[in-house]
Amino acid sequence: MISVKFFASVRERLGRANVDLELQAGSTVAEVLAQVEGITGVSLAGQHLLAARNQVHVPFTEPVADGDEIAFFPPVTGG
Amino acid sequence: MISVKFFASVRERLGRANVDLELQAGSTVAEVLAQVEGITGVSLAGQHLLAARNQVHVPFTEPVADGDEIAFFPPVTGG
Amino acid sequence: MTVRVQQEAFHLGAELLAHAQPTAGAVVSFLGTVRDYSDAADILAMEIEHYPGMTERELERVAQEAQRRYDILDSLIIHRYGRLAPQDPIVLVAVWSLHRAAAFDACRYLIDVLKTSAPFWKKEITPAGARWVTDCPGCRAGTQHGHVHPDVLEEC
Amino acid sequence: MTVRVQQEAFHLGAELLAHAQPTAGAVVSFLGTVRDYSDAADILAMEIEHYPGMTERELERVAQEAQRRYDILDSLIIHRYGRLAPQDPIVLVAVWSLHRAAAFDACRYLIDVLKTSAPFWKKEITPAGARWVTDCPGCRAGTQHGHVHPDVLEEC
Repeated sequence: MISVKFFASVRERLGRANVDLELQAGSTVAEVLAQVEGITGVSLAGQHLLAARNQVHVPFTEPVADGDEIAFFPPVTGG
Repeated sequence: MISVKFFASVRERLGRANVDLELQAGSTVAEVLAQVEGITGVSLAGQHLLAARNQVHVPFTEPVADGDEIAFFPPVTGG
Repeated sequence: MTVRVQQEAFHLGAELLAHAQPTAGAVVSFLGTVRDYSDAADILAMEIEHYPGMTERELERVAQEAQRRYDILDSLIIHRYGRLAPQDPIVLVAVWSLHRAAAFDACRYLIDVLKTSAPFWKKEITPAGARWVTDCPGCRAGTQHGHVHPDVLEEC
Repeated sequence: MTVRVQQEAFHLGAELLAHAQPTAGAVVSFLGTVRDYSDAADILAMEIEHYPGMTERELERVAQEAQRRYDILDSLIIHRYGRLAPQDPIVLVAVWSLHRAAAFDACRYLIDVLKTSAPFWKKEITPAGARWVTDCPGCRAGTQHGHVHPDVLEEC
């Protein structure tokens, strides 16, 4: 099981703030995103997306382990 | 007549804060300084000195006019 | 080194006093406030969303990195979230050092890196409706410290 | 644009509030304070002498030059003179702008130029006696804005 979180415009687009997923063996962050799109029926293609694994910025090629917290969000605009 | 002012270590070295001088025709700031050294009997040779004419930084080659306020002081150390 | 993420307003003067460093000769601070307008639209309010947990971690990481890179005595970062009004303070970055160069460099480093890495998102509330601020500083040429985003799915 | 030369203490927070610019999105401030020690000697007090009249003129000149060089909304310079204690504020430079880069650049420009051109002189009072601070930043290599002294009689 992994916990997936969404923020800002991604959260609004998906209509939810989080989802729990069964992890598929050998998954990367990119594959988690594909699972999310499948479940929600919403495509995020063309969006500028960033990802975090366990609250640290990671590339989409990052492997995912069971129990991880994965997050997807648009470029940050704080400060 | 010109008014000559001294600040900080220059004031202390000369033992006075100001002196009024009769202007010699064609004088520059450097010649005013020589007059000051003559009057006070104190040499400022070897000192890092700056000069101002009417409250504006000037080089020692600056000509001086009657009624001017001339000042001599060490490098500034504010801020 | 102090990092705070909070909804409440803060007062620059009080914060600098509270974190004063007796041995510091220089303090450089940056205060970012909500502007009145943006792209010619009036701003009625600003809503700031963040990623609780990751935000604090990320700010602590950049604060530690600044401490490693620059000869500074201490730093303070306060960033607000929630609904803010025009002219409200959003972010404060302050750096204490013996000499001014390190404080200027570190303060600028902190705000530059924070803006491209700390998970905050701004939404502007204008008379025409709400809209996410989509500006991506790291995607623009000339960002001082480069583009810190580790990856993107699509070009911005 | 405000320039003040005064004996009294000032409070950073109160000054920034009093000079707040509604349209500014960024405020960068530099606060210089009296240090506790210098070259391994304790500092009991700092006496600052200035050239009344020329000091104000010179500060106004650098403030105008900053306004001309950088895209800023406003600036504030406060510099004290007289007898100060360790940790007392000496100088405050604050700059308001729409975007942070101009405020950082202008604030640094102001303090750098002020330090080499405004007629202030510091005397440190230590247990071993009083001594003028003789440091000449403009004579050191690497000063950001060059040596503004127009001339010297002798090499420093």
